[in-house]
Amino acid sequence: MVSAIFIIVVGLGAAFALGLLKDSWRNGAFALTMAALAVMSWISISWLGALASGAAQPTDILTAGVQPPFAINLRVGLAEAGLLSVITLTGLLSALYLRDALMQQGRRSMAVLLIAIMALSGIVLTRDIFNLFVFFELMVISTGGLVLLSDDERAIGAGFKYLVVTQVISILLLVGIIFTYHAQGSLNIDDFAAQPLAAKGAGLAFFLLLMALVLELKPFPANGWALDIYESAHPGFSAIFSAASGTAAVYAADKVLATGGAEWLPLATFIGLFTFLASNILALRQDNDRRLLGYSSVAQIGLVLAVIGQRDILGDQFLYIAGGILIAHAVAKAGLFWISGVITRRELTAWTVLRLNPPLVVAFATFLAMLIGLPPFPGFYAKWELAHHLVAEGRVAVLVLILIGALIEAGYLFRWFGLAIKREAPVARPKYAPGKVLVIYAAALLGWYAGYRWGALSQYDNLLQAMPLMVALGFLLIEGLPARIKNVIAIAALCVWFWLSYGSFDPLQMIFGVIFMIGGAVIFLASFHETGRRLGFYPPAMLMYAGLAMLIVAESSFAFFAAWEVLTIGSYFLILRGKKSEPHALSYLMFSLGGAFAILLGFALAAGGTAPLAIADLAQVTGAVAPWVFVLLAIGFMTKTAAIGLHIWLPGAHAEAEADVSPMVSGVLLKAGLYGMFLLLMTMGRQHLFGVDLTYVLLWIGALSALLGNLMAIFQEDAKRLLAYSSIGQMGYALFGLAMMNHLGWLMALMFVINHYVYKSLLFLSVGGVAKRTGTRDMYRMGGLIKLMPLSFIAVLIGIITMSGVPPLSGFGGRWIFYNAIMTADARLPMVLVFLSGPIAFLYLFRLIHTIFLGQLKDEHRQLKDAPFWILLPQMIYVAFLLGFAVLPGMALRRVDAYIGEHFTEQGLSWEGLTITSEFGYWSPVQIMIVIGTIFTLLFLLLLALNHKAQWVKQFNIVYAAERPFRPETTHFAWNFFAPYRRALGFLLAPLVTRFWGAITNALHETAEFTRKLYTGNGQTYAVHVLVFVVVLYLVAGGIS
Amino acid sequence: MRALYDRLKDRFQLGELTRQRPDLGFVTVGRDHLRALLVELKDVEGFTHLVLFTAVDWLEDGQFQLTYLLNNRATAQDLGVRLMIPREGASMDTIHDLWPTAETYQRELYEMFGIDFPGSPRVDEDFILEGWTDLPPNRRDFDTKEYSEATFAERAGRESHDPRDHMKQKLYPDGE
Amino acid sequence: MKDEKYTPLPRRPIGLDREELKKRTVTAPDGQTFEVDPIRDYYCQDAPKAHQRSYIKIVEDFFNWCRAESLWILGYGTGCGAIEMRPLMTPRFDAYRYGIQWRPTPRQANLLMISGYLSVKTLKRAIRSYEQMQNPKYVVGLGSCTINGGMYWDSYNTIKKLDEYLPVDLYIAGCMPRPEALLAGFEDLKKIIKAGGGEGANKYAENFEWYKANQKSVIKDWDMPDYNW
Amino acid sequence: MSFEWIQIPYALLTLLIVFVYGVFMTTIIRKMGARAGGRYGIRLYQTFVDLAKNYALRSHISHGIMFYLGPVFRLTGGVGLILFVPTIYGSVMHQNFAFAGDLVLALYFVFFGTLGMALGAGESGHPYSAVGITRGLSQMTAAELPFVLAVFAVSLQYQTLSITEIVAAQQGGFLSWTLFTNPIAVVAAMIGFLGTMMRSPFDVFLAPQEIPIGPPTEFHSAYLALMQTNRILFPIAKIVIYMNLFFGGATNWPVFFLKVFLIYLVSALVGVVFPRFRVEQSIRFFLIWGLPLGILSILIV
Amino acid sequence: MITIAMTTGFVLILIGLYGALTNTNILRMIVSFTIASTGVNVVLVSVGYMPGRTAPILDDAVPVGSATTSIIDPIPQALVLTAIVIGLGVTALMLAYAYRLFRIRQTLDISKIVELKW
Repeated sequence: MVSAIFIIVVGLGAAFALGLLKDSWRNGAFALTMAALAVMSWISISWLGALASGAAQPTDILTAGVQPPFAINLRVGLAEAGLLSVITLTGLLSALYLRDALMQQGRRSMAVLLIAIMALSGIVLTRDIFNLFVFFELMVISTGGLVLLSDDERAIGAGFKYLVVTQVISILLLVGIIFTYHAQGSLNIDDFAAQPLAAKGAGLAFFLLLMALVLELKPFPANGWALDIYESAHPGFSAIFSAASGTAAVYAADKVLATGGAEWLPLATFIGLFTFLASNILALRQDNDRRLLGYSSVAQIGLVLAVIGQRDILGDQFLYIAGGILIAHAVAKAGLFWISGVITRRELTAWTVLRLNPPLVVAFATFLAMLIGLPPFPGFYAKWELAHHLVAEGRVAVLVLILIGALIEAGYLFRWFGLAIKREAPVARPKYAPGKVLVIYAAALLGWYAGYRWGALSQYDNLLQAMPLMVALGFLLIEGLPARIKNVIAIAALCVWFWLSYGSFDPLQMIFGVIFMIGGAVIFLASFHETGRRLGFYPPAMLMYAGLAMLIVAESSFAFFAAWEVLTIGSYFLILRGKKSEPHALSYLMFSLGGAFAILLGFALAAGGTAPLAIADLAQVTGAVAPWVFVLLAIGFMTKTAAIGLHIWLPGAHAEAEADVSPMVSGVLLKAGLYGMFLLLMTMGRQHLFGVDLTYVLLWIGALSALLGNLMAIFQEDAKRLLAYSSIGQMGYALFGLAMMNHLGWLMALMFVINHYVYKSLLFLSVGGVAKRTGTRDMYRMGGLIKLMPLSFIAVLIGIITMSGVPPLSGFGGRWIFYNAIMTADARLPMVLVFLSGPIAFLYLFRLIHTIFLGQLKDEHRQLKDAPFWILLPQMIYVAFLLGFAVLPGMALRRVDAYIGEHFTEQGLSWEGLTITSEFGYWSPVQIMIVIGTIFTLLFLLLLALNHKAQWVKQFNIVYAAERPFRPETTHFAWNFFAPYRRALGFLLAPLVTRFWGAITNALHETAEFTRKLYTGNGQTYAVHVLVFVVVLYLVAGGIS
Repeated sequence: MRALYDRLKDRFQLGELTRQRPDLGFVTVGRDHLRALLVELKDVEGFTHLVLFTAVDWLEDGQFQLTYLLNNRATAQDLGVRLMIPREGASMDTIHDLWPTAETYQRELYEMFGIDFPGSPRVDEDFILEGWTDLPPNRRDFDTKEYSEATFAERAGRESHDPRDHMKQKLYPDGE
Repeated sequence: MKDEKYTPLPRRPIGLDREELKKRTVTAPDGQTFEVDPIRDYYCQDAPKAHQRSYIKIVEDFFNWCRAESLWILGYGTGCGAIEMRPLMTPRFDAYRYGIQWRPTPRQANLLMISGYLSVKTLKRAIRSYEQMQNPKYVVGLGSCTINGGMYWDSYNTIKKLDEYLPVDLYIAGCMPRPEALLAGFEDLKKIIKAGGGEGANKYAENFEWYKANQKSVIKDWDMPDYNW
Repeated sequence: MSFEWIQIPYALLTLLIVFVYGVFMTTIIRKMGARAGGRYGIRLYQTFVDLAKNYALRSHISHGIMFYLGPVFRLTGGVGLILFVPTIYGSVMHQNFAFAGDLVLALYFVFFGTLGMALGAGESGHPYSAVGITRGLSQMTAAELPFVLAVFAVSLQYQTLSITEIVAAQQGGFLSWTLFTNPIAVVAAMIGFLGTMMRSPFDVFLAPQEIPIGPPTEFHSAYLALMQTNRILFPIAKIVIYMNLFFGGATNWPVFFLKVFLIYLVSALVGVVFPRFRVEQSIRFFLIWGLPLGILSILIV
Repeated sequence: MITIAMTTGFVLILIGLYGALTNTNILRMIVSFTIASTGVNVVLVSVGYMPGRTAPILDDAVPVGSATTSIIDPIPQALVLTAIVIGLGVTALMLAYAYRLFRIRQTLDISKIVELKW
């Protein structure tokens, strides 16, 4: 094992050696630099490997051969080795990335780079505070040199500002060091820990020392200089500045803080959280990619600092958590800066150019996911553990603030991703330097590897070994195949997975499993319509299905949460594919992540510690915390079912999605939220908060969703939006059924689950097929399509009859169960709303079929054909199923009825013979079908007998007050179809919820706009910020202690 | 009315004022001054309402007489502005920008008299007569009886009388 | 005395040449272009058929009785007779008690009342409404204008003999006939129908060419299919 | 209850009686309207003559499949509604096909005919039809509300959804009728009843003056005849439900005739007295007057 | 003595900082920072000073045996030396920056170099 000091030796030596080379011999110089960096990386990694596997023990390196404090000692432990690996690898990759700039500037720049990496490694290694100062100053000087690598002239100004501020910092640092020394009699960090700070002056000295180190972390608001550097420096260097420098500085702060004892931790927490939140808010207003990344870097380092502030409670998990966040940040941020280097323009929309190179998009997505802590990256595990530790120790406020910050961060990062994916891309594919691109891929791979390692280290299952996820990720590898082959594989994967796992399902899981997997496979049939390669469709789709698959079988809260996030991400990417779906996908993601964070908090509260929590154990949660767990989980699940108040993402997301994606995200995805609600209510049952029965609140929410969702649906001109709003209403019904907390209520909810999957998928597919043919989704632009698209018409007809609950189709079954269920429910007022919303559904459903298929056919549609075969095929399957299910609802519901009977003993249904009997009434689907069918047939025959010679006329052969129509457009009554209803009830449509969320985001943006004026760009102002920051914190800290 | 006439007479070179009633008068004006006069009457003198715009066929003189009848609601006065235009190639400036209703009158005159109003909206569209192909029917050289006999089927056995003679005959068969 | 010097002013194209009825080229959503011929594509072109009484006589008599006792008038007024018909609905005359009702749509009406003079323009609408009614259907002409032109005998724009253009079942003379005369006329019409004489629709279908020629000879801007279904 | 073949002729018999009675009722009500206006009114056999004439018209046109099927849907809705509800309490003959479903079936089957009719009218392509449909549907959704709430109140009151059992619970003197045991629900239901009877003041969607006759504008001859048949049957079917739920049902035909007549009379009397509401006015009427009563009725049960 | 030296040092630091934060001329700022770092150095030295002792140089005047009682704390001295060196480096770098800044911006006014902000 090579001593770690050789990292410094090699760096320094090579830097000096470079000075001896001829200036013109640049290739050689670069080779030397790379070699030195490679050696440094190898040493770091070999230490990391050895320490992680237990082959080596943490080692002290005594530089002068004597024990400290008489000489400087370096230390290599697991943490050091890991961070060294990050720093040296970043250096190595960045050097490769910077090749052109370095070759142009010559050996001096290479030497400076080596010095920088060496200094950063030194910061990590050293245990001596003055040595720390020296390495810091080396870092400053080398940073000052490397900033000049940039092509951007503004970098010189930024570099100078940096130097000004570092002068101030070094004054603080030196004064702090010397007085610490004075108080402790030692410069060795390990000695501080041994004897706690007693003297009063020592406190101030330590404060100054700590402040100097913290200031290196660019805390808000004393960080204007750093942002200017991020914005103007060469991205290759910015990667080092963000990933390596940040890492080293964090570790230095951690080292010193560790000695200061627990009383300093709240200060670190405060600074960290403040920086994390403020920087994320400020980043909202950025439109320069590098400056945005700068804000994000600052925020992430702040988060790490906040985590360091929790080290007193994290125990032996500290390294795992802080390291996870730090490494995720380092890899991601370095990768993002590197990507920004291959993009020529600086506004965020310039990233659209990535689309011409799909692997880079995958890398981009990888980095974003890592930053936000999505599975399966290290940040995800770290977030989970952190949450549980924080909750276990009662630091819920810290957790909430962290989650809010993370949500804001996800907001601007994914807004950026949306811009890059959806805005207009340049046509010409730019030439990327292969070296640079390779570096980016290397970073992405490292990210996945880190995810794998963290998964392996986790006390839970390694997500990257979960079969569904692996299959989904496998689709990334076969992305080059034609879409139809991939589609076959996707269908096969869903079916095989279902076949492998259905044996262990209970009836509830069975119903959801069939909908998720088999239902998903049926929807995939429609995807056969797409030809070509259809890039970027299958990985997200399969990711979503993987999440769903994992969700059903999840038994622990961790598995459930991981699956939840996986399906959220997959569906986000899927929704984002729609033509105009950029803002809607973003708001979907924001609500979903917000919901996911609520779930995380809820699970953490329920677990009450760090031990894994089985979902079934939710039932054991009692006491004051139980209702809060219920509330948080319910909110989380309701973001997916789009309960009113949390619904504003849904219409756009579902409407703008592609023809075959809409049924996936509506028919299938919404059920994930219901599945969660089922589990929640099944385990936790009724909970009371402030004396209010929470299921009663849910009852109201469900009823309001049903009413307002339906009401909004009837005023939509866009067919898919109409269906989307109707989904809100339908989910409201299901929620209402669940919240009734009785046998039939749940049965009705399940009936809705099945029915809604079928008819909403059916309708979305038909409408999607029609929209494909007509080229519009505005219903008033269609009309009279029944003769041209008879199969689509039949599909929609069956769909709306089912949905409106008109006998004899299966929707009526849902209504019948509903009536029986409410007979015993306690709450009667919310039922009024449900009663009101029922007929309203009829209005929009009729509008759907009328304005599209009936009325006047338009000129340009005269030669349309019916929807494509592959889009019709699943529709016909659904139609067949609906007809069958109408006659024999028992085939699905009987077993479920029995299963629910285990939870509610009262009030089952009797399934004897052809008649289904409840305590209150009875219902005989077969007989209804026969009676109605017979009457209908007889009357039809009568009409035929009277009227078989009818003259078939064309569309303008109508009585028109003795006049005649000239254009179908002016004869088709379709726009603002329910105008009288709007006059009577339009006041209910005031967009209060949209305004509410809009006000929140506006407020955040305004705050950011106002606050960022702090950063005047003047170096002196920045220096003043630093001083004021120190003084204010001193006062605050004094106040705290 | 007289005061109004005196105010405007010289500026617009009006012809004589003919007063049919205290509140109804007619003036004649040259084509050059017509538009200016109408604008003045509408915007300054308060004649805001175009009551009627019609024509009379002076076949023998080879002229059409146009009459713009304006109404002042505040003073309850009507003023007709008269104008002669040649019958051959009859054409007149449109005033639909002053009174949108004039558009309709102009369509009527176009169809019934064959007076053109270049620039008037929809002036060449069918107005009352759909598919009329003959002479404009309100021109006096159009013989409506001849046209009617040639075009519409008649029921045999119909007798037509001169109303005056017929009634005289009927009421006073003795010839007194 | 025709004015030789008059040159017709330009008119917009009329009849089947009018802008809205010309063939137009349309671009489908998928980018294909094709031609739409409004008259052919938007209107049924079939000629009317005569419907023979296919029932045995007693049934036909029963139906004729029903038809006679259930006269549904199209609420359509031309000329001054429209005013004379309104009192029939009032308590004073109350035509309902004779099985007479007004329907607002020709689809459901059986009886077309031409209640006064018919200008060419109105004739077009009357023909259209008549053709949109269902067989069997009846036409009654009111007043001397429909019989021989009445006071409009020399008008340039008014037809003088209704039965040239529509199969009239009954004329009620007068200028205008009073409501009492109308009631008497309805009773006469009922007798005609009950006797099996109300076959105007069949007459119209059988002599379709003749009626059309007559109609087109006065309607110069024929801009509809030959039969308005 | 289960099915036996003999029920088919029994049901047909019920249908026949209801049809004849319905023709008679329609005529009587129209005559009453005429008398209120000072007219003599139509003849007693007029409704039947009109119906026969329309069935016997010789020519027909069709705008498409749904146009053709619309009236069939409509009449199926009416006939089905009669057959799914027991007509005479305690009579084996006139239980019809009530074994197939309970009150909920009757409530929802009402929509069957409405939907089919609306589809048929829609395919005619006539804008007035579409205007009529939007008005009709808008008003119907609001009018159904107090009725549904009242129905729910009644089923809560008797703890059953079976119509037969609800009628059974009201036997034994007229004081045990819902009308007297739960008057608020009955008032709410009657407000809803006015709204669904297509009579003034809630007949704007037929609006013969403004838009010729609303949804059925294009329907004629046999189509119209089917719809007229439904207009004869459907109100009776609806009134039968009301009678069963709120007015103690009927144990024999004379009581049936009387009760149906009296209930029909309510809407006829209101109709001849009040002028017509616009659609949004009638929606507001139901929400302001019907809805609170409905809510009150389910709260106090 | 120590107090005077330390006070002097801190006063120098404050003067330096004041100068650096109020002068907009870059060169003046650099000079001010030099003053401040001098002050820091004085503070460093004064912390290590012990009255009546001599410099920590082991030569004839200070024998090794008595060194622990007769010399002042050598560590601050070493620190000062290092700090001076580093300060020199940083100052040189700042001057180099000032030179390049002037070349491209034709100004030494730091308040005008604000193109990067917000």
